[in-house]
Amino acid sequence: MNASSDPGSALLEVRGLSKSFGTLRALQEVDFTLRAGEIHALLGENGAGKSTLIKTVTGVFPRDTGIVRLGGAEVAPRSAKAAVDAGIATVYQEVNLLLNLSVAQNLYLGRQPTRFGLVREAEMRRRAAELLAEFDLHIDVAEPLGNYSVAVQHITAIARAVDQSARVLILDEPTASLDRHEVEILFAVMRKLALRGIGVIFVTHFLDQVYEICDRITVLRNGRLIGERETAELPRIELIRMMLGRELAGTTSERAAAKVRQAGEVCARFEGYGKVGCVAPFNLALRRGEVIGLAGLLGSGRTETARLVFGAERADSGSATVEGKPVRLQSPRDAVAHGFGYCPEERKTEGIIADLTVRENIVLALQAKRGLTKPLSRAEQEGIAIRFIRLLDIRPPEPERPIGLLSGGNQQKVLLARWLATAPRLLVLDEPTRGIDVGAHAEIIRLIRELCDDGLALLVISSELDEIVTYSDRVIVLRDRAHIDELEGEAIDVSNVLAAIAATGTAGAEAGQA
Amino acid sequence: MRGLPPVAITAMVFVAGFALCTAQFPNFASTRVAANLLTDNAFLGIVATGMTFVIISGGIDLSVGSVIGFTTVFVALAIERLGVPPLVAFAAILLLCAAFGAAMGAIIHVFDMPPFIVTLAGMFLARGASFLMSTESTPITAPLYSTVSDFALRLPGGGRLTAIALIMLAVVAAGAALLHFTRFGANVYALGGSRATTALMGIPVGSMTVRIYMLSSVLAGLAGIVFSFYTAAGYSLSAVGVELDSIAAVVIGGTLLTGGQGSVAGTLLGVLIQGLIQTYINFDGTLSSWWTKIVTGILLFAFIALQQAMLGIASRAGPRKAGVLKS
Amino acid sequence: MQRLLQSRGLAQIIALLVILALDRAVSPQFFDLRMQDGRLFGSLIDVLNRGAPVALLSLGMVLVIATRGIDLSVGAVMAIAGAIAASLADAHGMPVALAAALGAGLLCGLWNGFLVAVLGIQPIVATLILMVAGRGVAQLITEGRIVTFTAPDLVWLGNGAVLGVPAPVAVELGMLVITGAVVRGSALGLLIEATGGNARASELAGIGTRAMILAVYVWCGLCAALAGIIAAADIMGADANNAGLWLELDAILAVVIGGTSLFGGRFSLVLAMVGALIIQAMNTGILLSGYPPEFNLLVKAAVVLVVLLLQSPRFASAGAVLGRARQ
Amino acid sequence: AELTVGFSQIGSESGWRAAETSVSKSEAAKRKVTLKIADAQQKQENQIKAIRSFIAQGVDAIFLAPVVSSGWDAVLKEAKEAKIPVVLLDRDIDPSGKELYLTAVTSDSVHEGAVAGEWLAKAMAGKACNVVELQGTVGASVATNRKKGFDSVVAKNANLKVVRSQTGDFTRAKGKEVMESFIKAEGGGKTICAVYAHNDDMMVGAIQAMKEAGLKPGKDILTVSIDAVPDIFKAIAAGEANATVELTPNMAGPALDAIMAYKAKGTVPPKWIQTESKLYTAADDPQKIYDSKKGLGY
Ligand SMILES: Nc1ncnc2c1ncn2[C@@H]1O[C@H](COP(=O)(O)OP(=O)(O)OP(=O)(O)O)[C@@H](O)[C@H]1O
Ligand SMILES: Nc1ncnc2c1ncn2[C@@H]1O[C@H](COP(=O)(O)OP(=O)(O)OP(=O)(O)O)[C@@H](O)[C@H]1O
Ligand SMILES: [Mg+2]
Ligand SMILES: [Mg+2]
Repeated sequence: MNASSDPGSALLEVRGLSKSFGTLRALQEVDFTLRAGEIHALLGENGAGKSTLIKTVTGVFPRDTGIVRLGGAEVAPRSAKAAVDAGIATVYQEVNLLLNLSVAQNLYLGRQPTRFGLVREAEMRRRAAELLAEFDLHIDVAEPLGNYSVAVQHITAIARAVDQSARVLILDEPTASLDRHEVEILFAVMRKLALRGIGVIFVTHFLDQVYEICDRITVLRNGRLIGERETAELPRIELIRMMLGRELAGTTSERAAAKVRQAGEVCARFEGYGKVGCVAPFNLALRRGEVIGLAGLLGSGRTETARLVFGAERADSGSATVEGKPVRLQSPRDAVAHGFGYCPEERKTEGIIADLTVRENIVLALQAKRGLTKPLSRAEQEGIAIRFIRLLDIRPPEPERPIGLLSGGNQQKVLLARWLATAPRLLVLDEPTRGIDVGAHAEIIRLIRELCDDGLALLVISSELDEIVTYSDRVIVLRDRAHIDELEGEAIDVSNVLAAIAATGTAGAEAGQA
Repeated sequence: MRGLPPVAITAMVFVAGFALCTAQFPNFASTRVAANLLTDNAFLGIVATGMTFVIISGGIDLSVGSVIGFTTVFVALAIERLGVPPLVAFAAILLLCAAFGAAMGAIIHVFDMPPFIVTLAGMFLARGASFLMSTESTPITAPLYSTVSDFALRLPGGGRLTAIALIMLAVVAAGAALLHFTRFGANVYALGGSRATTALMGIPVGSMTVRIYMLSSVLAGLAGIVFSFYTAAGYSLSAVGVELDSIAAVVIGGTLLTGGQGSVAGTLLGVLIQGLIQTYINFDGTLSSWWTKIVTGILLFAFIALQQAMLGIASRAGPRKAGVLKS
Repeated sequence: MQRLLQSRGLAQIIALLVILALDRAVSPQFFDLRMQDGRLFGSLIDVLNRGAPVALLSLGMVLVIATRGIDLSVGAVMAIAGAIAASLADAHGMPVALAAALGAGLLCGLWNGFLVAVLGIQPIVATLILMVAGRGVAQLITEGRIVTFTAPDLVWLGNGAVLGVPAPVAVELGMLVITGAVVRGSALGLLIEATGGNARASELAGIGTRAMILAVYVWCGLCAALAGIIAAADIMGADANNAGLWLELDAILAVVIGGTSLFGGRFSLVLAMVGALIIQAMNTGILLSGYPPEFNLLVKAAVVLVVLLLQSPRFASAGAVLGRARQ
Repeated sequence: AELTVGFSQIGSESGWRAAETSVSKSEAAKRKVTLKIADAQQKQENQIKAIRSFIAQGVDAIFLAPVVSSGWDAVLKEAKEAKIPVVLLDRDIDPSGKELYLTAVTSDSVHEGAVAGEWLAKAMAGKACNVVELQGTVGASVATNRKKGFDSVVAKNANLKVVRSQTGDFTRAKGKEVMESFIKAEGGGKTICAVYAHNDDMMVGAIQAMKEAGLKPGKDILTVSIDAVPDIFKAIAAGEANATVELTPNMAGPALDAIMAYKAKGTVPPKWIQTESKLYTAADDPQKIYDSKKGLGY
């Protein structure tokens, strides 16, 4: 088990690393060894301490105890910059780069090519375009990064780190918002770097990806090291047991259609609904107890569809009815009043309110729905919060913790709880399982099923086709900001969805980047 | 380029305003008025340039007005009472200002305190220190002063492009180059985008913060020197409230107070728009003290509303960026 | 939560006690109290009494700041309300004067809220407009004079007493209770904190963020109007030129000393009040000390910095941070 | 031909200033002169801007009420080059600028302070007296000068002693607040024998503070202040104040006369037209003065 018994190849060694946040012991005596030229998976449940380990190693957080050796010499970087200077490049989990700067500036910030102290803008752009081309991304690098989708932003962050990585490259959940094609490209780049002798640490919740690319695996649980194994020698079931500390009940990837639900009546209907420059007019009927999946490439208009349905964008054509009555959805407030809910895709900027506690985040939508004059008492709030913390297994189970201090996966669960607390009739979930660990992933999918059984209508967006196929009763396929196809019942499977997406031939990834 | 559309809009607003003034007062459109606009607002243009950096980086500097006041008193006393050669006095005060700004930046960064409050304390401190030096207005009689104030490029039509106007234009040009074409400038924008992210990207946030406030204070000191040329005196109460004027100029110039966006050219336009409003009121000459305030407010509102409306139209005409929520 | 609140306010309470102790040191009779014409009399009462306008302002300001806004116009609104109350008091009686003054405050708040929430203008510029124009409006009402009045019930608001407690102090405490009841007794507090914490997310959670923003500016206008009425009642006259001049900065300072971040989110009404008291205790101490007035600003700067440094979470680890010379 | 005069006024920081503005307007109207008033909101830079814009507009003469004494040389030189005569109102500027203006219609604020001090010295007639002083805005030249004038008298009279001196910013509210703390600091006001305020507004506030502390202003504590605004006459009439030194708001009248004579006949006026600094006490029928001053825009 002690990999450092082969000292010649140990590139990055972490010994006895501990880190506490107040009373919370996020890391306890963790050891970790990265060899030169390997791709090493760092796995664990949400909140296991993966991101904390990374940030403590790179000096973003000061460590409590422990040592870090890089190539045999002890290092103690005190800031992200010092880590980069030492040869450790990192894509942090929550990093979105700087949306106000151009793509090129983001790639070269702090190391722009200069002449006489002036930045050589043209040269920088040329290099940026070349660098991104390696990732099969052909965009105008002079545009502000904020004009591009999350996927593009993530690739940019990765490209920057790859370009900087001298000895070690750390990627904290880089694939959470990438589609298959982009993941392929990323993996190719990672392999190339590993061949050059660079050590890569890879954090993900996609176990398939772990088995596809990683040489070895280190598992954390509750801030402790559980074990370090060769990937080839670790069966998947065993890995999951290491991560969760228990068996995972049932698997998630089989189609649940076996149990055919009878769809209820229509609870919300959209006719010719659309907005110029956003999504072409579409017809959509949502029935009680039915899950509708939206599938498509990045940028195909799924998020826009969700936002239109929820009133976050105002439709300029078509009509909407709820329970048969025509309604106007001018704002999210209207939508909430009609019993809609929406978990947005960008958790940090559009979902959580970082300073507020888990309790307050959970009751927020319910309170907004009830109105100002009917405040939930403290006891009611606590009751609701505790109920959902239990139901969704939010960790740590402390309602008074600011949500910003929770791990990403747990934040996602709190957002789900926020809407469940309003007992909605229609729930729109945009990438609900992004960044969520296997255990929680299974739970969320189980929840989605249960919610439907209780008569909720669901509209779910996910880039994971397996997942969509698993729970959807109907799948709507989008391309180029229009609804182009609809699959139902037995017709729903991954290859059919893929075929529909690619219906007019080679649209492929290029469509997403157009 | 970054920030260009708002600047173009601000420029159009300025031109429209100037045209309206000319329509009402025929001798408004003269080189004299135009040159006065530059000379009279020279010190404001210089501080506002520094303020642009601070605001784009997501901060604010309330101390600049007091620093100008302090500088005028310091320079006047050094030259008149102590007999220090003017240029030496200038060097000394600029160093002092640099240290002052660096201290504010360091406190902001190290103790993680809001810039608004730290620089507010700086404002009290600088003003208090100038009271301690002298509460009386001290005239400066050094020959350099009369040479500088006599120097001017004569323009056809009676306008005089004075030395201090030229200094201001040079500072604005240098500021624009620094902001838009150097690593330092890119880091300033980055800080305004997000401090935390900038730190994670390996930019030394602390030293950047120190340098930004240092720049602002040094430019305030330079503005103080220019102010002392303008009045040939040092006075502890000079430039009261200039911090608000310069913040307003920066913001009217299209820079977001939340940071991350803006330009020096816009700031210059913001300064000129404010100067235009004042000149208009002076030309009118019938306004009582209170109507002066009210009309200034109304014109400020008119400019901002016009700008807001044009920005709205511009963004509606342009391609819609998906997923961007208006807020 | 109970524990959290207490520990949150600890720094402020300690700062207040330390400043009161310093006051005692410069003025031995600081804690002496006696009754005078049915009214408590002593320096401690002065602190509460003189602090009333800023305390009232900070009650409104804290809500505005909690939504990530700022209101620079409160001083001007004070002047307007005072001017209206004073000009109507003798002719139309107290109820009309009071209603008109408060109504004006409400309108001012509505205007600010409209600019910020509906037109989307940045709060600092939006309220700068009223800061400039509002004082003009107030002077227009009084025509630059100090308008005096004798209506006894209005005068009572400044000089009267309730059970020995000076009326301004009673109003101040009453407003604290009312604001607390409105904000914490309804869901307003939570929704304001959410809006300030993340406006986009709050809107998507179904909160009418515009209505929230409008509401806080209106409340801020009301509080400012009340402060203006008390300031006028205190001197039995409306001094439109000077009433509330620069008090916006004191109010913002009080809010920040009270631990509310200028970046919005969590707020505390009580601690904002404590912040106002800290400022006034300092001012009263300066007046009692007998130092020449040239020192006032220096003392103020030092106290502000020290109080805020003590609160800084980084202060404890400052030594370590400095030692490591973090970037 | 009709004259156009540009008047760079300081602002409207006090009732006295408002009165000066409105008196100037009526004096100009009386003489059929067009008066363009630019209000500088208490800022020197705005006054300079205003003068420059008057030059650009080509007015016939410029009145300047300088907010400070220094810093006018450059802009006045421009006016001289443009051949526009300048008259200073209510305050003088540094001697270096003597050549640059036609005449100055001013009172002497050092003298005002001295008049106030002499009244107090006479009233005390050698008895020991602890004086508290309410200063104007720190740094304002009027405040500095009125302090200087008063201090010169105190220096000559060993029985007078200024025990406390703090700024009241020329306002009623601050005057009251500062007086409150003076009373507390001086044993409930028992050791104070007189208050000197740099303007009447602060004194009106101080009188309220004394009354609220159970003291009798005008009797327990003597008062002397400067400006002679109407409200202080009300207090004098009520026996709550003792003396005030007048600063006349009519500076523009003599200035206009001088300019019109200069324009019409080329008569060069004397370099300094000093206005009177008259002392008023209860002996001067304060009620009547109050009534006559009420309508002047104070
Ligand atoms: N800055 C912080 N302050 C306090 N607690 C923190 C902080 N950052 C993380 N934590 C806590 O430390 C624990 C570990 O979090 P970490 O982000 O390392 O988890 P993770 O393994 O990366 O999870 P995920 O897969 O969801 O990203 C969590 O319980 C989290 O709440
Ligand atoms: N690869 C890409 N290259 C360039 N632009 C892209 C790319 N992907 C998306 N975009 C742009 O980003 C914007 C946002 O797309 P958005 O993410 O909202 O679409 P989506 O269909 O919801 O996809 P997803 O939810 O999977 O991210 C779109 O305007 C699109 O044009
Ligand atoms: Mg993580
Ligand atoms: Mg999307």
